[in-house]
Amino acid sequence: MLRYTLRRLLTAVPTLFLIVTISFFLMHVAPGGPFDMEKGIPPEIKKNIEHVFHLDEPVWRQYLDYLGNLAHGDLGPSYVILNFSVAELFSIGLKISAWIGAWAMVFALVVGVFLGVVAALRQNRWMDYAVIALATAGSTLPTYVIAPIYQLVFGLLLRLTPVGGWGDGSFSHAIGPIITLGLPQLATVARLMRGSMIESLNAHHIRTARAMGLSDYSVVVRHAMRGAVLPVISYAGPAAAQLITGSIIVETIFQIPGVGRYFIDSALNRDYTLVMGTVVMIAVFTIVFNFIVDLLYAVIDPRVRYE
Amino acid sequence: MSEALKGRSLWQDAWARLKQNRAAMFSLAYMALILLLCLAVPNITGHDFTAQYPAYTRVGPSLEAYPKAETLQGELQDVAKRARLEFKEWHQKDGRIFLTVASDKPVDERVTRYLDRSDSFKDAKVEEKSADGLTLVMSAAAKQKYFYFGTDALGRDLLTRVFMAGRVSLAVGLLAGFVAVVIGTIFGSVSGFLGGRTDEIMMRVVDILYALPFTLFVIMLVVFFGRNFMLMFIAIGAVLWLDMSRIVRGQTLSLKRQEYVQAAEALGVGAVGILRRHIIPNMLGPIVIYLTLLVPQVIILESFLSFLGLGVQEPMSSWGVEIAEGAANMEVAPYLLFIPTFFLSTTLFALNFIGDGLRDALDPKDR
Amino acid sequence: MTALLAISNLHVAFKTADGEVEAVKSANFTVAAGETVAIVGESGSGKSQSMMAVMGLLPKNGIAQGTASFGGQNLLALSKPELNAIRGRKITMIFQEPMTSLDPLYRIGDQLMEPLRAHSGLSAAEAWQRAIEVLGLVKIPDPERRMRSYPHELSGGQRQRVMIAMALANNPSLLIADEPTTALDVTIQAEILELLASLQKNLGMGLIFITHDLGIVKRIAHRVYVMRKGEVVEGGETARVFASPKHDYTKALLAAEPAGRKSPVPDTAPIVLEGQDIEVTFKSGGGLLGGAPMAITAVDHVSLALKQGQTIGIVGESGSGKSTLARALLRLAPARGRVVFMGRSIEALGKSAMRPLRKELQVVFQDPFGSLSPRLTAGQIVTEGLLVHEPGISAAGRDKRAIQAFEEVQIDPALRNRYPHEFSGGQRQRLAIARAIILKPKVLVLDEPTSALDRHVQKQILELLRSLQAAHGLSYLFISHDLAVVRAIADYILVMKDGKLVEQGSPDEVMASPKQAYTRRLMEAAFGH
Amino acid sequence: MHKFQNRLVICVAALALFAGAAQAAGTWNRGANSDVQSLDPHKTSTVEEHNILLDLFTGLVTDDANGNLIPGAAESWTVSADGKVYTFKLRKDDVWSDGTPVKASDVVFSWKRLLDPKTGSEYASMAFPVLNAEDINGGKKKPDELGVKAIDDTTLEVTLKGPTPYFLEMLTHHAMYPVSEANVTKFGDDYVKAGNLVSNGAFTLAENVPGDHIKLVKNPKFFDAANVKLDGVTYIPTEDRAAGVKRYKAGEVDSMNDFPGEQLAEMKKEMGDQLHMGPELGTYYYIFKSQKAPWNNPDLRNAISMVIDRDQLADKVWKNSMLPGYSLVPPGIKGYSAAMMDYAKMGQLDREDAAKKVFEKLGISPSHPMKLELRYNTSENHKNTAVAFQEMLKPFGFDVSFVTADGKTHYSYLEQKGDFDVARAGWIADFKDPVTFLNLGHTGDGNNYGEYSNKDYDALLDQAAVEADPAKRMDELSKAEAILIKDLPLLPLLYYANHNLVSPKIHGFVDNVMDVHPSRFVSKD
Repeated sequence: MLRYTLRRLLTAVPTLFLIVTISFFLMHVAPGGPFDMEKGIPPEIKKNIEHVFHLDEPVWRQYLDYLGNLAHGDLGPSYVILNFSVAELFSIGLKISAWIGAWAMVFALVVGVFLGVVAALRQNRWMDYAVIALATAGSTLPTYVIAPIYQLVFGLLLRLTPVGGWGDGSFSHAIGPIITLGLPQLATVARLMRGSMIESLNAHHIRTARAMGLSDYSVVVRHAMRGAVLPVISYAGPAAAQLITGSIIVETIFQIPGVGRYFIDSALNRDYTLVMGTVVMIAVFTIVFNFIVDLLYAVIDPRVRYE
Repeated sequence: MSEALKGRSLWQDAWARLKQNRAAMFSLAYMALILLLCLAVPNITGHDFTAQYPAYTRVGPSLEAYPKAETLQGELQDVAKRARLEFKEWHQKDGRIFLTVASDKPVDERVTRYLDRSDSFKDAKVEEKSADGLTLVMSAAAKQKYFYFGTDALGRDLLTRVFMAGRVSLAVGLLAGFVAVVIGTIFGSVSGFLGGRTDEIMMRVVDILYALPFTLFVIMLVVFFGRNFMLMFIAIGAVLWLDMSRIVRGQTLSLKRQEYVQAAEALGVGAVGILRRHIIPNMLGPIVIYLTLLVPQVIILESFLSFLGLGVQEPMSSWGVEIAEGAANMEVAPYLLFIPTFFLSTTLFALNFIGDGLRDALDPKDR
Repeated sequence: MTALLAISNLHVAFKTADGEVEAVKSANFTVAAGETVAIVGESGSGKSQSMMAVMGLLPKNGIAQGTASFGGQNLLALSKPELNAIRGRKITMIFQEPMTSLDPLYRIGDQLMEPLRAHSGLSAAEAWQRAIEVLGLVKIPDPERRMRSYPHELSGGQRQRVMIAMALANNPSLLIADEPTTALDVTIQAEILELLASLQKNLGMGLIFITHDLGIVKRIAHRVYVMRKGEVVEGGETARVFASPKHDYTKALLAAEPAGRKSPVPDTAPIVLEGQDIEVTFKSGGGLLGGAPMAITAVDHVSLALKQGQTIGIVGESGSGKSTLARALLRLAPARGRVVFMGRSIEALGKSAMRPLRKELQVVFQDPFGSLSPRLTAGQIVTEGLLVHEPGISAAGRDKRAIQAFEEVQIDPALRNRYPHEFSGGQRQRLAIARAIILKPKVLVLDEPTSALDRHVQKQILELLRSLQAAHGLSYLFISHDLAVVRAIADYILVMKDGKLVEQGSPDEVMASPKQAYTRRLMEAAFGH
Repeated sequence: MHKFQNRLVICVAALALFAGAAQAAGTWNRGANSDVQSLDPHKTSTVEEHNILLDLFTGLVTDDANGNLIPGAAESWTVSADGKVYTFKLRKDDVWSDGTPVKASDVVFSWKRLLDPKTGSEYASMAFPVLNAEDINGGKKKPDELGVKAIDDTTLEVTLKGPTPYFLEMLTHHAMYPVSEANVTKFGDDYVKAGNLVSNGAFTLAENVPGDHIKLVKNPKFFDAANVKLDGVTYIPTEDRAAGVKRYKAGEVDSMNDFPGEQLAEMKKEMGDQLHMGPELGTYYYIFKSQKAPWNNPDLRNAISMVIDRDQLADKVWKNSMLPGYSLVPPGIKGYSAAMMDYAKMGQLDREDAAKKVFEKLGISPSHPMKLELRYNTSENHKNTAVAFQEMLKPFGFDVSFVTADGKTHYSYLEQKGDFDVARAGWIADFKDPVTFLNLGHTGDGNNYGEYSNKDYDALLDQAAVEADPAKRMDELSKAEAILIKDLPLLPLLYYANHNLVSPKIHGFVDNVMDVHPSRFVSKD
């Protein structure tokens, strides 16, 4: 197992390197730079600024510098949010995004798995159709519709939770983001779970369990669900990586100081270091979560062994 | 030569099974209806999808014709204001609207054009002019307009625009979905078919692309192709093929092990023949299923980009654009959100059911 | 004798898209305590479904009517908890698929203990003891260790033993065995049968044995029911039914045992295909960063020579390398050693150089459902080879050839526009043969061509093969695990085990005095003695 | 009994504490347009930071509640007769928030830092009127040569390149604010972090969480601390306007400095005078590529301008959240009268008739349409404006197509003088003077994207730059604008208006053209 972990780590390095390289050049071939704005800056001043940020050097040179700094764990300063380094921005925002994302994932998994199982057991009955309808609605209603509706209903009309902001970071501020972020995931999880549960319930070993007169609870929970949950886990890994690294829409609408906003804002601002930092962050999370998924597979399914 | 009986192919079987699936058939019919509406409605509403009626910005859905009696006063006042004249009085008689205006200078008779220019009136003429020319009475007929779905913030007919947007959304979905499927199929089948080291390297490429943040790609594409959204979605399709290539590779690998492929090899059939006659036809099922799931994905993606202001360009629209606009106007004009959301959601619903139905129909072991 | 389980007037139907399909029509069975009853029939005869109905295991769209009285209760009318009190405890069932019938995610011990604890209320320690005990009963070596194993760490035979152990754990009074040996290798089959028979005798329980194999019936059953198309056509004492079958179908079944012999070809017959020192190894594992790959030798230095008009039978269990050997000879698998076809050495030929030779070397696979491309019509499938080897033929010409080929394998040519799934198993195998012979090959490799077929269909296919051989002077390489079939069709036999050739000779030589214990076991499996 | 009394005392004390906590409502929760880029006055690049820096720092001169210039760190100043030398007298016992005195040398240090090329300040140009400033920033002269001298701790002498009548106005810009030399020397660029920052404004920095809030608390050492009523100010970025309004309604923010214009009518109904709208010093305009045929024809440019119904743009597209604009310099600068287009007062019909003649002469008609490519940066309102522009020109035979791009791409394209027919831009004044607008048409100016060049215009501007008499200068500028409006290389469409949403709990909030609202004059119930 240790060897396997090591090997996975080793393969992660070239992957990360390629991702950084592709993103870096992609970013730099895009027209415009971080200091092009509505009010043009006199060319001499712009030259000064670009010099300060080494943007006047050839791109390959900037690339090598970036790689060098990255190897030391230095993500560089943000070009747009000038008071902070990229690492500082992440250290502030990531814990908030991750907290919301993790709860959203838990919410999606717990409720989604439950609904999926119920639907599978009641296949082609009204309960099943209700879950399918909910799941489809969840994945077809855009977040930017759900979020403002939530704000309107729970924040303004019922006054149950704040409309937005992070405030002191209490759960009441997080509940809206968690629900809107989790809902589409919940829908997918429920669908996946329903499908794999139906398949699992038709498996031969379930027939054996029934033939042995085992209780429904044992058949469904112990035997059918454990195997059926595997596809959900493979889905949940990358999805969790995505949720934890934040969502631009949810963070913008709820005005949450997470890291999800940075990705698109920084790309549009050509805030090169922040974009690259986000790329690295997302890639690392994706790689780590895929690894966790593989480990979980090994825990749940004894046939899976890694050397 | 003996007369040959007709066989029933798997496709026909699948179709027969699909016909049993009420949700899928209803969805198919619904999709057909939506397609028809998208093609036909913008041409028959009598409104151009770009036409703005400043007098009717954000009027609610209604079956009655505009102008309505309660809005006429305001519109006539507007006309007077724009003509820089003083609004005196108005009344309705014999189906015509009479407007009296005044000024401290003699009133130019051309002012009737302001009435004609307005969205509500036509056929304006001068009825009466006071001797000093300072007061003028004009009359005009009401121009009847119907806005069954209401109008948007710029006073454009939502009915026309929603279906115009539908055209774009569906076109974008189909186009990008199709591109993704083509690339994914080619890449996946080549990788699976060749196998060995080639397969390993090709799948490694897919792994790396998977870990690349997808949104960055899309944003870069938006930056590059901002000019042409169709091109942009072709490019987005070119990014979305990863899942497809994995599915196809898996299929190819399992098909390659099928005895009928080995039989073909034993017959001496070449790689092209095997791919064409044995592998691709048998892969079409999963591909079609995936396409029906990919199209909604692209439509949602497009709406996400539109929400960020990176989607299609004016005066064109898409459901995503309409919904984003609707979300901004949610409190004052909820129908602007509700109507496009209804069409987007139901279409995605229908596509999902069709996809599920196709899966059940093409892969009968799941039944 | 009082019936332990009496099934009367059982109807089983399935709701499908095309309406209700009747699977079992007013069937009656009884089984007494301590009795072994066999239900025999071909696939689709409803023999399994009737027992599934009794056990309450029908799929959701299944409907069962009638009565199945067991201990005074009608099993078909019980609620789920009531039924759960009986199944797994008083009536248990084992299935055809030993590989998938155990939950892959739990240890053997957990799975064995669960029904024990559920039904007999044993403590964990007691259940553990009992589980080890039953594992011993089914002759699992080192049961303590096996308790901690996962199913995938066990062979198919062992898994079936575990299934039996699980079924016996609560001392049931009736065991239903649904084709428990079909998916196992022939030698293992015999062991499992023996085990079941001895357990039944020792424990005194009733046993219902569902099978398609008359040989098995003859060996273990006291009584037998014959089913066909959902109906019980005949029932009675085994000896009586075998001796004097009343129903035509029973007669046909009994007559379907492979019979006949092939006379050897003259020594002067020319050798068409020869393999010398064939060796095939597979690499597994290893990758960009994986460790050293593992090499498995599938065929270990085997030589053979096939003469014109000859049929060589290759016998062995799954994994013995017999199919791989054939594929190596056809140059479909990478191999070392020499392959000579018609005096020409072909082992070094490239793909395109091999192509013209493919016409002469044809193959028919085992699975008639997997070997026909599902989206092509039968006509297209049969004529595919013509596209490659006789590209000059017009579509009409190909159609004509297809008609000829269809006639040759005795299928109505009018069916040539149908799709494979519209044909029965036997017809499909005929199509596979038609596809091979349309090219007029010299050598035909038959890889288990009849194992997936019902007995009487098997017989017809063998007849067909014989007549084709006579008509075209074909040479056959006939691969099978079933010595009975091989004896009937081959004039020379090779016995393979673990990739090696362990024995060879004419069928009579090999059968009369098998030199190897392995061969003897194969014979026992095939002929039951 | 004693016990009971004790308890009562405790209860009352607790209540008092509670009340004290409620008193913390003396904090103004200000919804801000967007996230702050930097709190370093020398490194900001947008107008968004002005209010917050105004609360943190006090310039030599500063803004009052009306956005008018009042003495700040300097209590008085004198200007030499030639208008080139300014002598500022700093407050005697003014101190930084750490208690150290605010010295003239701090100002000298600050301006040198602003101009130092190594700082990379985007607003360095604010100091360019100072002698040698531009050369220092360009690396041609040493910082020590800057025309600023600390005569003593409280006397600062500033020598300018030439008379710059609007120099004092420029000093209100936050780039010119002094920072504490000791503080910057100690922490380097990190001096702006909460905990490090030392400032001389009415408030000091307590917390800075990007994307969430910036919390300022009252600075007891501020020279006018006695008159500061708020305990603190919290700036809360509300980038999503619609969500911001909901938070405002829920009482989570006390004010917003923008709101979605498209809901104006409905909001007016609901919130009445909580909506503050007033003209702002900003112009929304389109640019013609004025050297390129056919757009080099002033007649064509003017005819297009005549056809644009600005009332409709303001009223229907922008829902009156912008005002119709007929000049480049918006109204609101004291002493300046903007040069209006002569057809501003004409009826729309007459204008159209006049324009039609021009188009006919040029051979443009619906049957012979002319192509026009309009570039704009993606935004809902820019889009709506462009669509309206398209619709207005259509009947006259213009086939308007759009090229849109994100802001960065759009402006970098314009800056690189890329080719276009018409492009969108906007300009919001950094300081209250017409030149900030008029320079947009000066030959060679970085923001002259249409590359307009007119010698007479340049001459008038250059002359005004050295004109000492303010009245005369304004007159010259006005004349220059008249040339520009006649030539119309820029097509002014709308004046910006500021939109504030202010809770009735907030007092002392005064609308003004600079949209400047120092918290020190505000109180909250």
